[in-house]
Amino acid sequence: MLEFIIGLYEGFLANPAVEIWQDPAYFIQNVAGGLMVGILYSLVALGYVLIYKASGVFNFAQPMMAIFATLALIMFHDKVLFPAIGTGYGLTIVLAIIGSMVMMLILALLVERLMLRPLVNQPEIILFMATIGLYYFLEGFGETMFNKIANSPVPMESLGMEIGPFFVGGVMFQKVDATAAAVAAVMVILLAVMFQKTSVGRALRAVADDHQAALSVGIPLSVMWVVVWVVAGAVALVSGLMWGASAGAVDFGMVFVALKALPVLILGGFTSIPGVIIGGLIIGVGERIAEIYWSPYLGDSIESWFAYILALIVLIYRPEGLFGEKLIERI
Amino acid sequence: MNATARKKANENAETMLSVEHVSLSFGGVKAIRNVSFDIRKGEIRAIIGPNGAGKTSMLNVINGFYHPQEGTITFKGEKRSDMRPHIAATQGIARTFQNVALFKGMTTLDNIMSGRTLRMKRNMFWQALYFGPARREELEHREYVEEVIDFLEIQHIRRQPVGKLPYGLQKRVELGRALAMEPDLLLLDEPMAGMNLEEKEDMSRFVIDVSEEFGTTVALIEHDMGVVMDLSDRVVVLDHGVLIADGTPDEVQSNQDVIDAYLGISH
Amino acid sequence: MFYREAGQFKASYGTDQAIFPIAQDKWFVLAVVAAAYLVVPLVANSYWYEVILTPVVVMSLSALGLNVLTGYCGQISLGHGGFMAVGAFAAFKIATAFPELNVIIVFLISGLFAAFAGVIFGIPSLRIKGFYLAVATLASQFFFEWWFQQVGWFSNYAPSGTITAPSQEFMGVVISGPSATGVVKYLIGLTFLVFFCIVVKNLVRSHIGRSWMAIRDMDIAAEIIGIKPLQTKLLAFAISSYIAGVSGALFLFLMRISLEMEAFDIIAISFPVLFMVIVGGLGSVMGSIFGAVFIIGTPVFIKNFPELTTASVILVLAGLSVAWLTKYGVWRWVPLVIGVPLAVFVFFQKFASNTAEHIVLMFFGLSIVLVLIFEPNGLARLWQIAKEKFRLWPYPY
Amino acid sequence: MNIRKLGLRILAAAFVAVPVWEASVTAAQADSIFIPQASYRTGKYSVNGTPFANGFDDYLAMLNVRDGGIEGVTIDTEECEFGYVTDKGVECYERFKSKKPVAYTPLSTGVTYKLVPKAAVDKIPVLSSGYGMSAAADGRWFPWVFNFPTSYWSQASAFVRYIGELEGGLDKLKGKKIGLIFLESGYGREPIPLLKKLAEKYGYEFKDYSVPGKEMEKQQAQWRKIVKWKPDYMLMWGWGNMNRVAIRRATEFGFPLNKFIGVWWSGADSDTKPLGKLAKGYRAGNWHAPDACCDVHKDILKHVYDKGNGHDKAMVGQVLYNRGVVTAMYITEAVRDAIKANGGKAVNGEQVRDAMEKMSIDAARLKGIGFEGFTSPIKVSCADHEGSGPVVIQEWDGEKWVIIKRDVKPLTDVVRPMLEAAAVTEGEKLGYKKRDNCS
Repeated sequence: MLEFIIGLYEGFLANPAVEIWQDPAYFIQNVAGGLMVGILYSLVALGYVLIYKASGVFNFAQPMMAIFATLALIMFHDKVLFPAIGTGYGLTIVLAIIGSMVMMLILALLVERLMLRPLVNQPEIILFMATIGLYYFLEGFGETMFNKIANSPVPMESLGMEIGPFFVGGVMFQKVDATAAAVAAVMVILLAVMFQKTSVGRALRAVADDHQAALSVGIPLSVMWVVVWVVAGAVALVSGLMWGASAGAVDFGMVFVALKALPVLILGGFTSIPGVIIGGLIIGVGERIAEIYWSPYLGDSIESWFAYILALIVLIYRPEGLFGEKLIERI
Repeated sequence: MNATARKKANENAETMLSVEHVSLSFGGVKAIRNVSFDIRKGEIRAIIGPNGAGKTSMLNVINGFYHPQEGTITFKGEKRSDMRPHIAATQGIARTFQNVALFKGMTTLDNIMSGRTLRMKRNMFWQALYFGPARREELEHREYVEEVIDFLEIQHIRRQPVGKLPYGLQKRVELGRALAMEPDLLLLDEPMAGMNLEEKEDMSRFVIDVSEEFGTTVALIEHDMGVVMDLSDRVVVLDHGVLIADGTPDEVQSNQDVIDAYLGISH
Repeated sequence: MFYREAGQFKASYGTDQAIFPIAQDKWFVLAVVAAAYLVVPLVANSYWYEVILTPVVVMSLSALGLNVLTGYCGQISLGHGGFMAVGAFAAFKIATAFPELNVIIVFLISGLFAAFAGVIFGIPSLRIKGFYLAVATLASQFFFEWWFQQVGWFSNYAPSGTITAPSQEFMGVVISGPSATGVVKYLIGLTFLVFFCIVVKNLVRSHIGRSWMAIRDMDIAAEIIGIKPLQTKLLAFAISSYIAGVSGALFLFLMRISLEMEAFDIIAISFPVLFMVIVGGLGSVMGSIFGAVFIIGTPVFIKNFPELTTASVILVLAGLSVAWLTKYGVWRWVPLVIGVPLAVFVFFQKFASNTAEHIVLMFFGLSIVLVLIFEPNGLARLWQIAKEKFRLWPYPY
Repeated sequence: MNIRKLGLRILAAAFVAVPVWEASVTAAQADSIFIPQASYRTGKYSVNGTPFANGFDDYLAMLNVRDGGIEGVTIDTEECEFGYVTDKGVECYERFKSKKPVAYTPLSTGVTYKLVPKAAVDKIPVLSSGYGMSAAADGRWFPWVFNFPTSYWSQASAFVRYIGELEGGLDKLKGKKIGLIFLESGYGREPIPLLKKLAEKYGYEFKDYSVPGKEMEKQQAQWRKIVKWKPDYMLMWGWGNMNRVAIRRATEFGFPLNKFIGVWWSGADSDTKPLGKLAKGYRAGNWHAPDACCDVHKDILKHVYDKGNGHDKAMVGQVLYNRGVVTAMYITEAVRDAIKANGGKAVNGEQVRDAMEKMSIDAARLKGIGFEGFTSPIKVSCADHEGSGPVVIQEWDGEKWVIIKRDVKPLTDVVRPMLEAAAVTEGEKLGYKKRDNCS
């Protein structure tokens, strides 16, 4: 028993501390790397938050939307990669982005009309299940449509992105990651401005608070839903592009990244945009540090579950997440 | 037994519950400030006051749902300042809610049967087999529940899911669930809110019958002053979390503070 | 005609509290169970055993377990695959450590380990609710996935981490392992399913089940009538994971024979089982079985008849459009004029295998959305409505 | 009875009729042989599965057009999509079973494990070329399962031999560091015991780094650790997009790609093509040509694509396309042997199995069937179902795969005893007895 406790102490505290002390540069490298991955998590989680805020739907199909939007962009833009098949349309990048967004708009319209509207006032779990249905549908539909271009690289040059490392004070960063961080920052600022300053944003906040009340003051609920699904589609496109750039190509395996966005989501609180950013950074750094310093004691690849346990422990202390609104139970 | 006779009988009855110097606040908002009163065994005690007076908060404190920052509550001689609702239930406190808090997915019968949970002892292995003692126990309790159903005259909705019942019936089912617990103290939070005259009369009758037939002590919150004056033995008046009057209906009715509070004269 | 309850009077509360208060229901269910035992083994071939019957039986049991937790106690769980894995690996370890122990007993014991795991991971449910809890249950899923892969002891140090159900004979019949026949495996699974259906049905009509449903419908009110939230939820977690554990053991011993941890993946198990519960009907024992039949059966059906399915969907869509376009006079028939030849054309196509699979995915997704839209209470509710109709037949009301 | 009810009844009847219908189809086709194809053109590994399925199907189609089948017996084939999901793979096997297939290629390790016990009962030989259960190499324990030309263990040992050659001899491995990055799964863990054993023998240091299936897209933590350890060589047992991301991370973290060698499931066009020049220098194992090198490709183009059939011309000659072709060739050659041995009629699974056990394809025969320069000769025996074939090392030159080293032989002296020991364990798990008619 004593040995076990000593083992715990050494494995979790003493050895990592010694290691960090001996090689602080390595520690800083890892923290920086974790932050970069965290930003990417936040981008994915952002899409969930938007839709949940405005329609109370936990949209499980968000990652599929990301893949869908990104592959659509590649399909519209690319013509060099598969000339023999002639899939690509070879449009300029701006037109390709517009094309991709038009597809997301059509998707949003269809989802609103055929799925959300008939399911209005159903419990959240039912809506959640419906989005899993949507997930399967998009998977089948997307695979039929983009069969030939799955696993294509993101058009980096057209988007003005570069590959390669750069150094800040001896710490190595990847240019792709830095771009992603910058884009994420811009997205968050844009969304904050949109929510706080525009009339659409005010309407969305009203809808988020109470569907019925929003309807009664004349806010067109269905229009708002379409708007928010399109905005979420834009976030999906950006996150898909960033992950694709980081991983080298876009393919259907990317849905697993989205599973990691879930602990980010509950850590930050389902409804808070700053929450998911902070949550993403915490998860990104936390799981990296755990993987590097605790895996000698616990075993390899603890990062596959660490984020969830971390979120679980935080939730036990704050059941509504770090930034979520505290619910006062009334009877 | 008529009302006056009952009052006489109660005057010397022992105290069942006493609330002493209770204060409760949420963040900066003070819901209850230094309130003390008592409830005697067998009486019908009303708690009245304008909206936001802290009546429901008071009931929540009594059955352990809210934890007061100051003060103590003594129930059947046991003093406590902090407890969980299910412990209050084991001690014999039952209640109903302002907005009906029934189990919407279950039938009337199951809702009332669920009031018997505390009295059912057979463990899950017997239950899994539904055999022998477990079955016998279930049937015994069913019999009691049927008595409650008969008493409340809701036989016809026995098998219906309560979510689909009209409001008045839901209130009755909720009362039934509380009665099924065979409580010593029954807390009723606006049992007649939103009812028409006929339903109110029915409900008043049930409350009086509960008190007389089952001997249950009742504390109720009600807005309809007529009902309160007819039903209750003693009345507590709260306003902005402060106790402003405590006494028989007649005493309270003539209290100047009470009249001011109801007419909205600022202090 | 035959479905009338008139004339059946209950003389005691005992008969009124029976599982099937209506005699026809009882006889119907008994007939179905008898057919499952007697008729199915006479007609089924190995395709049916391997692809439909055994999976349906095992996954129904798993869905029944999740239904206890999610349907009756209202706690959403996405970590069901993790608890099944605990059962499977426990059964494997016990069966290889004590080869002479009857596997039926092994299955029942292995459930206890899963129940223990369920209780541990159920503790946070006291404070965490709704989706927060759903995501938190993923922690158990991913932790077990990692643990069973990482620790070689669980797979008896097989280099590939693959575990194989050992063979065992009982009264001259091979009841487990690679050489057990389809019919034996199916019958064992069916017996477990029937047994646990009865157990769960008995539990949910007792005070334990009422406590679960009370917690599900309104946890605050439940606490006020004296139900202890933590104990009630943990009991639900324990029983749910116990059944999950047993079904996990059956999954290994009857369905897969040999598997690695990936078989209990969230995509492979946890989501489909949640589907079964929701599509079948939350809070319904029968619903768990309906859900399993639907979720396992639909893709198999579409895969066997992709052209037929597509053609019928086109026809249905065309028909719906006609109804929808009533105000356009003669023009409303346009969808049908296009749809019928298209459907006929599609019917005589031969789809490529991957096209068929894409159709499976799309229709599967669509059918889930449709079921949710048209009957959010699940297939079990449809079954009840059908019974209602049949009871009144031939009168509409 | 209204139309809706009629429709429902027809559906119900059809559903019940599945097995009956399958059986009737079988009865109609007695004068051809049935080679089923499980394929995964969908799902998360579709990028890998599609070229393989194309190659397999094209080769069979070409044989039917060019030679009218095998020795005049028409090849009947059908694809079954399983999306790399084990349950669906089993469904495919059960669907095909009634049509009496002469051999079965499960195409996933999960399905292979599930089919190993079934194959013997149903008398269908299972060929898992380059994947599946290593222990099946011992034919004395697993008469119905084949994994020639080479098992994972043989391949891993060939990599060690190759690294030794690069360093100037196996004895120079002492003190070197060799790491393995692998997909956290049964498949990924497979080479670890062997590499550990060789580490003892040759004195190199060995460490492994697992990548869980859901973390494939990241891998930063693993590569951070790898770079810190500073290995001389890295091996990879990856699959799907893990390969691409691993190569990408290796470049990001500055690990030299020409010291990074992947298993043959980590060396496909789809792994490197999206990275283009970035992946230049990355190496991978293989057992056949990585390009449209040979006569068989010309025949496929001529007899299939030029007639407007076929799947996707751009894929002809890709690494996994060729793997599909070579796997199909193993089966058709075994069938050819079986037909010859049984007097030129359609054959059954049992006869094909016997032929597989005696299969020997030498250079001349390869040339005769258009596979000269495509793959190495192969010889299978009753005891040796693996063949211990040599491994080819290929390198990505920025645009295409080129072979840089041929005929790297496995370290059979170490591998074979381990394979035989594993066969005992695996065989006993299934309750098998060792055959003694293999001498």
